[in-house]
Amino acid sequence: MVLVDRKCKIIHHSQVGPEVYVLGIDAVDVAKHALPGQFVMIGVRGKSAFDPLLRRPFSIAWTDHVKGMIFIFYRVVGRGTRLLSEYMPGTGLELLGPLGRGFSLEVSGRRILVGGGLGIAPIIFLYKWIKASGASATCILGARTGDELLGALKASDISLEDVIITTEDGSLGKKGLVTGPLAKCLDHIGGDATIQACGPAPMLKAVSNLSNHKVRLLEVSLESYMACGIGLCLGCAHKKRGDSEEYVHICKDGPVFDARDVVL
Amino acid sequence: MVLVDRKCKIIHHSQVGPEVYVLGIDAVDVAKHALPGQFVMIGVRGKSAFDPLLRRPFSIAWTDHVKGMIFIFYRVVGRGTRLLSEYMPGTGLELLGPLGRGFSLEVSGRRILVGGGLGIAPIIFLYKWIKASGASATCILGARTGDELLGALKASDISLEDVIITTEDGSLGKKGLVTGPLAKCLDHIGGDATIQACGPAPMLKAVSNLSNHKVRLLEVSLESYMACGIGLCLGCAHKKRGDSEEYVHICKDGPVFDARDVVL
Amino acid sequence: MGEIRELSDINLEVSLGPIRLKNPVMLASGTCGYGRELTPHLDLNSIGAVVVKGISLEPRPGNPPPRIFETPCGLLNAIGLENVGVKAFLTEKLPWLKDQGISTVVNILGNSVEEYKRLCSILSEESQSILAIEINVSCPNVKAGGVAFGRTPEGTYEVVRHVVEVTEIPIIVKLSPNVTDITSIAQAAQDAGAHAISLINTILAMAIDIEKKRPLLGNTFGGLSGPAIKPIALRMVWEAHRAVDIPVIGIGGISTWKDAVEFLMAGASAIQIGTATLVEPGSAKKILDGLTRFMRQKGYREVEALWID
Amino acid sequence: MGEIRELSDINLEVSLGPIRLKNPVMLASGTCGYGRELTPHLDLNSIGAVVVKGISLEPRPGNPPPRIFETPCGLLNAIGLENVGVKAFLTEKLPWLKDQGISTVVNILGNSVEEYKRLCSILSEESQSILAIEINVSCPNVKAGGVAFGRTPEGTYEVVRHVVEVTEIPIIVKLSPNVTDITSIAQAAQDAGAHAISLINTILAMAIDIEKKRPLLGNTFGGLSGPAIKPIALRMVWEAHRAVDIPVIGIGGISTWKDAVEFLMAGASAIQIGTATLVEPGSAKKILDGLTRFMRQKGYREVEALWID
Ligand SMILES: Cc1cc2nc3c(=O)[nH]c(=O)nc-3n(C[C@H](O)[C@H](O)[C@H](O)COP(=O)(O)OP(=O)(O)OC[C@H]3O[C@@H](n4cnc5c(N)ncnc54)[C@H](O)[C@@H]3O)c2cc1C
Ligand SMILES: Cc1cc2nc3c(=O)[nH]c(=O)nc-3n(C[C@H](O)[C@H](O)[C@H](O)COP(=O)(O)OP(=O)(O)OC[C@H]3O[C@@H](n4cnc5c(N)ncnc54)[C@H](O)[C@@H]3O)c2cc1C
Ligand SMILES: Cc1cc2nc3c(=O)[nH]c(=O)nc-3n(C[C@H](O)[C@H](O)[C@H](O)COP(=O)(O)O)c2cc1C
Ligand SMILES: Cc1cc2nc3c(=O)[nH]c(=O)nc-3n(C[C@H](O)[C@H](O)[C@H](O)COP(=O)(O)O)c2cc1C
Ligand code: FES
Ligand code: FES
Repeated sequence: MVLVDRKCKIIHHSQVGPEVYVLGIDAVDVAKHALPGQFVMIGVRGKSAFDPLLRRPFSIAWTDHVKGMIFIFYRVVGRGTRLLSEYMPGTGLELLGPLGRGFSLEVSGRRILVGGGLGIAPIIFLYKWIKASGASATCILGARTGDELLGALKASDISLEDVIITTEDGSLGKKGLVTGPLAKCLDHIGGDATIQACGPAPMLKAVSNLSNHKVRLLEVSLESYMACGIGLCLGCAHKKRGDSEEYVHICKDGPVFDARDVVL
Repeated sequence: MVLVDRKCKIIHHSQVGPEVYVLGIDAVDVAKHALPGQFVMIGVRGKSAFDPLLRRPFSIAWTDHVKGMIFIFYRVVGRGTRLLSEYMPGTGLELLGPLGRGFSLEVSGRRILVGGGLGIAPIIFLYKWIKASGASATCILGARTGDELLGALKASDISLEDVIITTEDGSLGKKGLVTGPLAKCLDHIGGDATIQACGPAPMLKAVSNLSNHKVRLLEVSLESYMACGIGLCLGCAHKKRGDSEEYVHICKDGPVFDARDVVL
Repeated sequence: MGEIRELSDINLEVSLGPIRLKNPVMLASGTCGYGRELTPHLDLNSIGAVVVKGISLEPRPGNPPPRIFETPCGLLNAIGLENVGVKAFLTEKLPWLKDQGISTVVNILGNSVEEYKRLCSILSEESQSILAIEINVSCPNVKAGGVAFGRTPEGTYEVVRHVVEVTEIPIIVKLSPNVTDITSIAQAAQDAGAHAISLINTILAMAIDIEKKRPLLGNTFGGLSGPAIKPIALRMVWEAHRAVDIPVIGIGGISTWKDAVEFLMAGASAIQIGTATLVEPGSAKKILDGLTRFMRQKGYREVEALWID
Repeated sequence: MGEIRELSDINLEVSLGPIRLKNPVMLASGTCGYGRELTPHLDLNSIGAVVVKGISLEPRPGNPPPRIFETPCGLLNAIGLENVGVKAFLTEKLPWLKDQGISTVVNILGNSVEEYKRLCSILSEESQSILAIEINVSCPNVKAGGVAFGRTPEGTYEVVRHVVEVTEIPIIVKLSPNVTDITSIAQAAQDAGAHAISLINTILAMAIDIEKKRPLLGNTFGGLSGPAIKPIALRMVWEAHRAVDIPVIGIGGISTWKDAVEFLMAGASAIQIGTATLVEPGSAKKILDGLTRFMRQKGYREVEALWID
């Protein structure tokens, strides 16, 4: 297991949509060992400041083995991501990763990937991985507006033709939510399919409701506040499915879970 | 009284010596109204961070009325100045100023200015002011090494010939402390001279000891930790001379004081 | 929640018992001088009230420097309650506040119950110009061997019971956070007849100068304020509000309008801005504006509608 | 002061009563798991000791999420003392620590004196592999209506007196900072026979989600840690050291070697690193290295030479 904790340089940093950025970081060993669904913890504070205190978790959106880089997509939502958006290429960021357990890579039967919002990041990584291995998958990506998706797809070199796109305002692809195309897909398949999904909680719940009993496996990537990202603090608890009061820890047991194991 | 509190842009930022920087800020109204010896409080933290919490006080080193800019010299000594040193031109900094009571501008008789370390900043402003008004003054500037002074003098457009320079290592000007040339000066003058000085506490004390009874007026610019810079917190207390336990407040009553009024 | 229904008829006025404020944003004692120093930066008539620097019977020189030091997201201070004394306050400071029509709360401190009583009697002569008296009970109680009145329910009760007897001016009791159980102190203040309580004062703390190998502040100990203490202050406000019926004024690390909303939701009826004013003198106005916008957008018609039950 | 006289013969070993540490840097409970999770980042044999996550008699699931939230320079947590229980600890966690030869301190918690006693008895079976037991007295005392043992001298005394009777393993009492007077609590621990005290545990605090209008943490209240609380913790360590004769372990917001030096100068004999490890898992080593360098440069030959008298 390779696990890096060091300062890594920003090589590429650009805005790809409203408040959405792509960040390319020089981290050859992370690039080499990262698996789809894994994440990194990134320090966002200035060199000699203590605030914001915690590192922020971001999914790896893809890696570039040749350049030895990893890429993440992020949206500016609060203090940390705002600070992050201001760093220039050349700046060093504290990087810890790759972390967590990613998506199942070998699956039998048909495969459907679903990503919503910034949840497209690990789905893009997974999709690229599958394609590179010569396999195939249906990939459904959703966003509120086309703006949010276009730049991200371009940056990650994914052709609009290869994926199914939905936008809430209909400005790109089909108007509506990812569950629309997903429902259609599910009508046409047998029970031996796998769905692998990442996105906001309501989306994951909807995907789970839709696919109930219709697929062999639904894997979902979850989020929670994290302090350490490596199993030290037990802060990232998420309720297990079942009657007993038990928790999984997203950073260590996940972030990707079999949907049957966790409450959505 | 003009008093600005707003975000102002960095126009110029460069290193002029070991850990010493010159910063040029776009602040036309401050430039217009600032007087030698006054200072500004500058916010050093990132946009959405709370740390470092307090603004930092810096003397105005000179102003440029045409460009509407003020300049400061600073040395990287801790967290705040380190952060400051990383900001690029174009960045906005919270600026509050001009603040405090500066040096006496009209003085009769001979005039000697003494600046040591980064205490050269307000002395340079004062020197430029005097020259611009057609008057004259002897200006003694000291530093540990020539490196520390050369860049600063160049940046502020002061000719090496016009001032007396001392360095502790002898790499520029006379080897030794500012008190060397000052003592010589004092030997040749009557009692109607004024000394105006800024520098580390031991230097001010030495200057005061030397000039005791020999000059009409010794003005010193003092430093202390400051929270507000405008008289709200009473944090910047400095002991008054005399037996009673009384304090002046450096930000409001100073930073420039008649040396007879304060304990050095 | 997410919906936006702009309201033009929101009411920002609050009543703290007999104390009426045009809005819930006040300036905390010791961080706004005697008001005047702030005028280039803030229209003092636009905010709820100004709590002036703590006043004692006699002028006090304050502590030897260093008096302040920055800590992570915090400010450590040991000003030592430097102030001009009540006489000079009444002749030199209050008239200006009165002329400007500024809602003025006078913060007071003493080393004995007697001192608090005398201060209140003296201030009563100007009861027309004083909106309320805020009792700082974090000061050393000379009789009790230097332990602050505010660190025991008994000490708090003792001071408050006596001052309410000698003045008609409404009394706010400012609580010390350096206690095991803030609720018992809050109750003591209420039982003794306080009209409102405000909390928190600074938290006892220190810093060490490792080069000089000695405490950094001239006074060894200081009080911690600023964003660092906000989560602690918020918890105490939440607890105190649930323990008493009198209004609670929330103080401690409020730097943004969001912080102000948190304190009001915790059960405060008003808030005070302290360290934020030192860092940015116009903070109070920004906070008031942000709070107003938030209440409009979310459809909160009055301040106490923000309370979490 | 300024002079530099590199020493090669400095002694970093410290004795906390019967507890010997190769150096004064320990990892704080709840921030280093059961040790193993940290091994990719830190050589656990290079530091003084590892204090494992608090252990109770039975496994505990912990609190509902959210359990953690960032505050200015601080971390708010309400993990709810999730742990595997003492049985699983002894069979699944301790053997690894023992195999590696890691100096292990076991942090324990209970809701009654009886629980603390039973825990200590059970741990005594492994007294060879346990350097010390650290008693977390910040837990609710079921008998005293939920008020933590550690918030009164009596409660503290009660727990400690009983546990020292049932075990030969040295006892460290970890003090709660949520008290009026830390010195009386420290003295109670000493009087009851504690071998050392450690402080501070987290400070009771909270945050509110203003969009949802409810407390942010699943548990309403949480404990504040991190750089924000350092000045408070330092003050309490200073006070406690001056109140007792037993060794003091300093905890609270230590993030840099300079912070560590401050605590040691305040009178701590050792320190624990908590939140800093969460932010940067290798922190303890950096702090130890910085401390060592500082002691060399300044000519401090042993840790307690740093104390300010
Ligand atoms: C495994 C994982 C992968 C993620 N991948 C991505 C990604 O690829 N792209 C992306 O834009 N975002 C991703 N997120 C969410 C991202 O971590 C948050 O948007 C980010 O932490 C917000 O930080 P902030 O300082 O801007 O927000 P603030 O709200 O100011 O942050 C305050 C605190 O809350 C935490 N926080 C706030 N929102 C979230 C959230 N949604 N999840 C976890 N912690 C949060 C922050 O980390 C911080 O500790 C991921 C989260 C997890 C757990
Ligand atoms: C009126 C005045 C004018 C000054 N002019 C200049 C100048 O022109 N150029 C220059 O380089 N420096 C000047 N200083 C000193 C400058 O303010 C400090 O070097 C700076 O604040 C250090 O900040 P820091 O965060 O890097 O240091 P840190 O040590 O990390 O700062 C911690 C805290 O201590 C305060 N502090 C530390 N050193 C000083 C100091 N010497 N004086 C006041 N506060 C201090 C900081 O402001 C901050 O609040 C001046 C100080 C005053 C009071
Ligand atoms: C420099 C300074 C001076 C203070 N002086 C007083 C005072 O005289 N009387 C008082 O009751 N509180 C005083 N306080 C406490 C503040 O009023 C306030 O309770 C505390 O700082 C917490 O709020 P904050 O975090 O917003 O600053 C002072 C605080 C600071 C920072
Ligand atoms: C996530 C988390 C979990 C903690 N769990 C425990 C615990 O189980 N037992 C205990 O005594 N202290 C626990 N603590 C308190 C720490 O050991 C330490 O006393 C406190 O965090 C202050 O130190 P710091 O500021 O360096 O983190 C925990 C702290 C954190 C942040
Ligand atoms: S984030 Fe710390 S255990 Fe998961
Ligand atoms: S710095 Fe606040 S009064 Fe001078």
